[in-house]
Amino acid sequence: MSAFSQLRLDGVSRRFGGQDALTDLDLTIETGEFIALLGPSGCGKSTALNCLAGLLPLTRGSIWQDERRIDTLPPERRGFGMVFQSYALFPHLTVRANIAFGLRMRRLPKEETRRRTAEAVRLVRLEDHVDKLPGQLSGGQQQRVAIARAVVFEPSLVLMDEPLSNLDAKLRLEMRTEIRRLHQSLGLTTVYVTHDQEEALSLADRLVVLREGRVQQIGSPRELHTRPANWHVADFMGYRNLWRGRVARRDGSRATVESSGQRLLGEAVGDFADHADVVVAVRPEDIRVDGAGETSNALSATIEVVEYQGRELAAEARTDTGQSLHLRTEQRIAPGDQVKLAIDPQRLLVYPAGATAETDRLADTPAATR
Amino acid sequence: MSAFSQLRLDGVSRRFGGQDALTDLDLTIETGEFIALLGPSGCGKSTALNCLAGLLPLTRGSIWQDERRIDTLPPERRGFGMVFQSYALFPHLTVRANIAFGLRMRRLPKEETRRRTAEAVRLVRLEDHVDKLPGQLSGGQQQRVAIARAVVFEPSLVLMDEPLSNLDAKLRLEMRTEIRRLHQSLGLTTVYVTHDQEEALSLADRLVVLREGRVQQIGSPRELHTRPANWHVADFMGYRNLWRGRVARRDGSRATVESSGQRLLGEAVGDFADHADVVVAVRPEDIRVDGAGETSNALSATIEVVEYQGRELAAEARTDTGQSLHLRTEQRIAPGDQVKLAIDPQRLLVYPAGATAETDRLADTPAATR
Amino acid sequence: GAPDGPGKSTGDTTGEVPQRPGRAVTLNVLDVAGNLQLTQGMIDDFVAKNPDMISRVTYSKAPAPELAGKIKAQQGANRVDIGLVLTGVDGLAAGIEQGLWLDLLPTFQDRLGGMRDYLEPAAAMQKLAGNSGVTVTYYPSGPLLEYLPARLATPPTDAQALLDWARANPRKFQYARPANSGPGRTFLMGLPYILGDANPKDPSAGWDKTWAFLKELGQYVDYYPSGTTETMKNLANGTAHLIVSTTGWDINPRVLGTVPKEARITPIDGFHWVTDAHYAVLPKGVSTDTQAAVLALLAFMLTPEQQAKAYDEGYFYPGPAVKDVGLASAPQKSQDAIREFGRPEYDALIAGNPTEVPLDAKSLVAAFNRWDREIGGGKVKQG
Amino acid sequence: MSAAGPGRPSAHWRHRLAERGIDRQLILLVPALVFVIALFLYPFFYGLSLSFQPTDGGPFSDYARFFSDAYERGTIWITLRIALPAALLNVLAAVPIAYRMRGRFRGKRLVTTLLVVPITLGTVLTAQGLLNFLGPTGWFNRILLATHLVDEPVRLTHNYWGVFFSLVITGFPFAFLLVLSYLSGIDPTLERAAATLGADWRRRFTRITLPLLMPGLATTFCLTFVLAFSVFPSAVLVGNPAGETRVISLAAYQAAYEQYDYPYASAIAMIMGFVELVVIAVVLAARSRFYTGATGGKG
Amino acid sequence: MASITQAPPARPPATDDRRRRVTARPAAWIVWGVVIFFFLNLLGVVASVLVSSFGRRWFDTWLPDGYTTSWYGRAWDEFALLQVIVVTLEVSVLVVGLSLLIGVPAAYVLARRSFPGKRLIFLVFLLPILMPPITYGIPLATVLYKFGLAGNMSGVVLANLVPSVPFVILTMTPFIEQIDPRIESAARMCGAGLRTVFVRVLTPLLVPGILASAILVLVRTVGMFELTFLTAGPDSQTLVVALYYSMSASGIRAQQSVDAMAVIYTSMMLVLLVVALRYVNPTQLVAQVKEDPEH
Ligand SMILES: Nc1ncnc2c1ncn2[C@@H]1O[C@H](COP(=O)(O)OP(=O)(O)OP(=O)(O)O)[C@@H](O)[C@H]1O
Ligand SMILES: Nc1ncnc2c1ncn2[C@@H]1O[C@H](COP(=O)(O)OP(=O)(O)OP(=O)(O)O)[C@@H](O)[C@H]1O
Ligand SMILES: [Mg+2]
Ligand SMILES: [Mg+2]
Repeated sequence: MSAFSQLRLDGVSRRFGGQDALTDLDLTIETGEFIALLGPSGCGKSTALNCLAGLLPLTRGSIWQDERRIDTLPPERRGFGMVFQSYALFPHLTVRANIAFGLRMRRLPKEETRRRTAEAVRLVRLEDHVDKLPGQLSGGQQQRVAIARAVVFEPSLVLMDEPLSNLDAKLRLEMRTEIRRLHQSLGLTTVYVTHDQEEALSLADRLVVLREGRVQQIGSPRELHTRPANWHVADFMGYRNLWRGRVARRDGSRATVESSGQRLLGEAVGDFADHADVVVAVRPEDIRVDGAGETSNALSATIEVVEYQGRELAAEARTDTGQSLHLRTEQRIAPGDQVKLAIDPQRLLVYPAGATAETDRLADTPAATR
Repeated sequence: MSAFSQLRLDGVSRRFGGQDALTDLDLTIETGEFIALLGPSGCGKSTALNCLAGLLPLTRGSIWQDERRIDTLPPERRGFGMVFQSYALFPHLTVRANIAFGLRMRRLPKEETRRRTAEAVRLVRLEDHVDKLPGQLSGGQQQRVAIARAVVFEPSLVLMDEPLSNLDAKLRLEMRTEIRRLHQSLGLTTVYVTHDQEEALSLADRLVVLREGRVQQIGSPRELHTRPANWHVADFMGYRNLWRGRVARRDGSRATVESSGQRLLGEAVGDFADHADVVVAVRPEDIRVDGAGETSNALSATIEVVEYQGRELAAEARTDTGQSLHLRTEQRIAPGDQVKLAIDPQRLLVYPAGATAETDRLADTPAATR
Repeated sequence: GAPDGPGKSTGDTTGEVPQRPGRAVTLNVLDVAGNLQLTQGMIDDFVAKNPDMISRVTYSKAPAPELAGKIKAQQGANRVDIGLVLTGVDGLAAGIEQGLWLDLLPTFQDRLGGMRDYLEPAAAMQKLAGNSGVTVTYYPSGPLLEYLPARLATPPTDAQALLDWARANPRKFQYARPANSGPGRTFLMGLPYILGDANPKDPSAGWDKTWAFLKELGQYVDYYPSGTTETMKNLANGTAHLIVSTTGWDINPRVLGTVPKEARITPIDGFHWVTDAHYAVLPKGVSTDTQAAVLALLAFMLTPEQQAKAYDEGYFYPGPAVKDVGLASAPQKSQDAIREFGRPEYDALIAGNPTEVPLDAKSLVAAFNRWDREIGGGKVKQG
Repeated sequence: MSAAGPGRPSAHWRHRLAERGIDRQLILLVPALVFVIALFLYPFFYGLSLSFQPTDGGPFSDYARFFSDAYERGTIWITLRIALPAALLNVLAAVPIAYRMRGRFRGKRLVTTLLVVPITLGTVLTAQGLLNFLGPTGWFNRILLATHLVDEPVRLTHNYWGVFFSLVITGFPFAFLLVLSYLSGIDPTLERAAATLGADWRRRFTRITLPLLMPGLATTFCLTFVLAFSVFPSAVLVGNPAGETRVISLAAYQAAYEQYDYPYASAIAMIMGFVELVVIAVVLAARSRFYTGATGGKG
Repeated sequence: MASITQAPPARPPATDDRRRRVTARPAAWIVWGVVIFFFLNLLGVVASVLVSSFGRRWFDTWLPDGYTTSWYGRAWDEFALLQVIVVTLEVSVLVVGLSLLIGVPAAYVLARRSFPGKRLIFLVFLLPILMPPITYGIPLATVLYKFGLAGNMSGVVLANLVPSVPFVILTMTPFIEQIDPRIESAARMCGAGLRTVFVRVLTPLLVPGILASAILVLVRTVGMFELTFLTAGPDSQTLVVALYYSMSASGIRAQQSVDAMAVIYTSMMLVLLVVALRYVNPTQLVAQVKEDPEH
């Protein structure tokens, strides 16, 4: 219940019947931080969160709240709040009773329970709905009840497991702002699980990217956005263009890559030597269509599919060497257009390829074969 | 089964036990067109689609395929293909048998059935999975089977009811491109239902926006994006900043609006006179932060919440007059910053307010109170 | 197997039986013969007069075949809670064979003075009971044939005529499965006397004519209902024109309205009454207090005043097991019923025809079994 | 449960068990397990062992006795002859009716409620009612006679048909409600999808609904069969217990409570259970050949 | 879908609706015909008993000669029905209570957890429902008698528990599965211990399931003939068994009083049923598929 200055996960691991769901998670959470656990489905995000909450026993490792070991405590004695994906409201209790539940469990005086519940209700702006049952609320309202219920007893840590994934796009956007606002105003330490990179970027102070139960990268949103640690993370962070190549020359942080008969210059990320197999990653919005005058990283291509996206267009193009790529532009283009594309070498990241089996799917049409 | 040159919906209406789910839908669909039905939940999109498919009898109106009236035909004799939101794959049949089902029903020769099934499988790139049952496939693969099944018998019209809404964000993006590609390569006439404006914009040639069973606007993506017909549509199309005001002066297509003590100049859309109650709509990305030198539509505000979104930041700001607004910018701003905002009068749309009850929710904090 | 159960005894079961119970007992009466209809009034009367002996009495009924199993199980568990069993010959005999009953005679002969006044055939029935049972009600039973004059003017009166009539009127003659039916059973046991079989007491070897007769008769019988009531209903509604009956089954259903009042009976030439009686028995293992109470109760039941209640509504006509109990001493309700529905000719029939005790239990089960297989089961192939 | 054993020092045995799903919560299962062992498994095996300890002869002599006596052996056939057609009819009749009623319509609740009524009648009232109603002078025969459909009452009681009807009356509603719930477990959009693919209602039914319903039908059949197979009171009350409806439970009952031959009764009971399980096993084996996964409905 | 009826709309209705109804007619007719035939016969069966129980005497006629209620009094006295009904209720309540106490926790574990041997345990729980009652009833009664537990109320209760507990487990499992385990997790995260979760969260949510299952067990117990029959003693007969005896035990009794007793029995069951239907959907009486009102 008491606040802490640091929460330390130390080699936290969890197996399910011989299968590792989470392996050696080391993470230190400072008070007031907003941490997002990010990763594709099945990567172990929920497992990590549940281990932290105490809902799942650890297979290995330990969790420390300052100098106190807490992984042996049952969930109800850790004093953390949690928001669930499907809200998990108590359907038989009113909104008020739902929110007050945690306070009741702590046997606070009636008066205080009432006061703090009312406060939480105000915080999430549900004053008009306190006497309704959850079933009578819309998704967004339910989500707010869930948040209020988790924060009302001022937990030392709030855990959120994909709290927005059941909402529709518009509401998701609104609730996202709401959560950010709550975090800022209450100064809650938060661990937030999501598979939506945009959500993670926009909310968190620090992101933890998981893949197959292992941490891939921990860093600020900007670090993750601009410099993913490996091509898997890049894939996940919106680098839709991924293709295989071979290093022609590596020169410090610069690498020249040979890919389907083209030479591309990019930023080297990670260890690899000359002639190594690599994966090249580029964001659609980093491919420029007005590349006529460029000399390096220029590609000529034909536009194949165009999607209107408001100010911008998203397009799929095929280079003359047969490579398919995704791009975004504000220029007016149409299917069939011949265009000259260019990529800023700063924005073209080159990663070591890793195991062949994994890069196999990166054929000429990045990421679309799955 | 035969292709048509025009499909005409003429006053199509459907009631459910006294409640109008769809009222007087008039729409003409040309061969090869990709039409999106767009609208919030419960607006009658699925009802319209089901009426078209023959799965729901009409209460009023008629449907004509060129000169042939088809609303009296049962679904199996209309020859339309349909993709369902939850895929509705036959769980007891293999992928191959699912895809071949429509051909079997048409009693095509075995050889042709095999050939065309194989072709469709190739089209959706499921060659490795033809002998699996749907339960053994991932969501995206199931979605592909559903699409292949609907297009394999070359239907004269393909209907899709939120086919992507069960997929996660990344997959949704991929499948969207896939559908667009299929549409372009097969030249299928398509009616596509979605509540995701981005999806509709990026896929469709023409959008039909519904609200409470009635058509609000029919137009191209650009028309809808830049000039929604009323503020409901604007709300739905991503104009996150909506606030009430009163017309100070209307001057042709220009209108000066008084709102919380500020004067704003904007484009008038629809009929209203001086002193009328209006609603002002602005997209977050149309609010500029570097508005220091501007004279008209300049607002000074304080940044409250900031979300990182890669190249851009999304922020919530509060004007000195207390109005809260959403904006997007590439500039580096932080909570607490004092900024000068500006809105291009071309991009600020002014709509008649309509019934009071509806505008009530548009207080000072647009769209966030719900 | 399981270890022997502990069970708990309901008091001393073996010691000296006092004249009066030490304290009032609760008496559970199990009736497997339908006897309570005749004797419940007597028992209630006794309980009302002697609350210091029996504080509460419960009655339950069960089909006879279950009796032995039930008692045996309770005795095995060493907790017998049935204090008095009212049974017919079948249940009595099954219990004797398994050694379930307490020997009341001659130990308590002196407490049951009424036994000295048994009617002659009732005394013969008492002999069947050995030392275990006490005859409480008696009737000469049958076999008789019953018909409605409106549907059948002249009934057959001898065995051959019966056969001929059945042949001429297929499906119109009925009797119920003997194992489930008193009249059916009486008919079965009475036939050897009518047909002059070699040994009427030995169904396996001495009943050749009977079995042949039944088999032939069976060809004209549509089916054998599983209870007498059904045959009565069929007689009443005209499905059957001729059924098998007994004195009690003749009178009582007409009183109850199951059968029209006009129904008539006829004996078959040369028939012997196959008598029937109900017995009171005490299972081994009941407490001495209960024994004492039941003995007092039985003595009470054998007094002529109480015996007169056995006239009932003709259910077990006449009913009393002891001599010189006139209808006049019966309750008014009985008198009225029997005056209206009774038959004066019974006195002559009872006086003028020999009486026979029924088969012993073993032979009876054998007879039932053979009947089930050869006569009743035979219907399967035909049907 | 105490499979701790040596392992990596960090892996506490509790963790290792928890990993396999074993922890303190399983204690909640104990009362039920104790109960089922004490009151079902133990008596069952007691009966089984009793059946091998006949009053005379070798361990199998009671079984031999049963199978060598045509009258006894025949009870198996008699029981199957009643139970199989009754269960089959109940299930098959339930399908089209449930298929009609799976949608929502006014009065559906009334109809389903009415269908529950027979479950409450109990065997005895059903028997009594059948005797009254279908008897030679019951209303049913009266109507037939009055409309000159027959010249003589049809006999429908105290024979095979009486038992059969009583099984239909008690079994059909049960089967119907089960089939209905299985049917509503099938996602209705599957049929709609089939319709848009060109299948008429017949083929929608045979190609989509029926295959998906098959496992449910098999289960329903098993459950109705169990009910029908253990028919006992009605075989006595409306049947012909000496002849064509001398079902196997009656034989077991007579052995136990008329002949007091518990070993023999146990043997018959075991044979009865075995025959029933064989039928169920056959049906379930057939069932496993169908698709048994999720059918996407509200099931 | 096609069966939605509605007020006539303003414009002429689409011809389509009517046409399709016509084509669906023959099949519908047959089906409805069969249903109606079934119900008519059912009605006949029930009514003939009911009429007969009030009939003074009823021979070869459409209806009885006269009417009387005296058979009820007769049946009441003759079969000591008051005691029988009391026993029936006592037995049912005990069976329901015990089977819920034993069954619900087990159902919870079986619904929520996976552990080695779960399938086997499930099968063991299924067997008493799959086996004919006579098959295990005869050995069970023998064993119970051996331990002195049969021939009285405890025997009847124990024997009736054998199918009831598995039944509770089977009916409760889907109800428990329907409750999102995250709701329990949420309660624990709010600081509720295991016991509190059970009392404050699970139990209220399971009330419909518990009610449904309790009523089903009640109906089944009141109607369970074989097991009660095999284990009942003189003072522990339930109504069905008394009814059976009234039909099959020796002695002459008027058909009508048996009918009256049957009517009493059925009315009791009907009352239970009416109560049950307030809480559960008819289909739930045999299968626990939650009906979704939206589709
Ligand atoms: N109770 C369980 N039993 C067995 N395996 C499990 C269990 N829970 C999770 N797993 C497995 O552990 C891995 C991680 O699961 P987890 O739920 O943590 O993923 P996630 O990252 O939360 O995915 P999602 O985004 O789909 O929620 C998966 O491979 C999953 O199959
Ligand atoms: N079978 C039905 N019975 C009664 N009302 C219905 C039925 N189907 C739809 N409605 C009602 O008709 C209206 C339109 O429903 P429809 O399903 O077409 O909406 P939708 O636009 O597809 O919404 P969503 O995005 O949620 O799928 C809603 O108000 C809905 O409640
Ligand atoms: Mg998860
Ligand atoms: Mg919809």
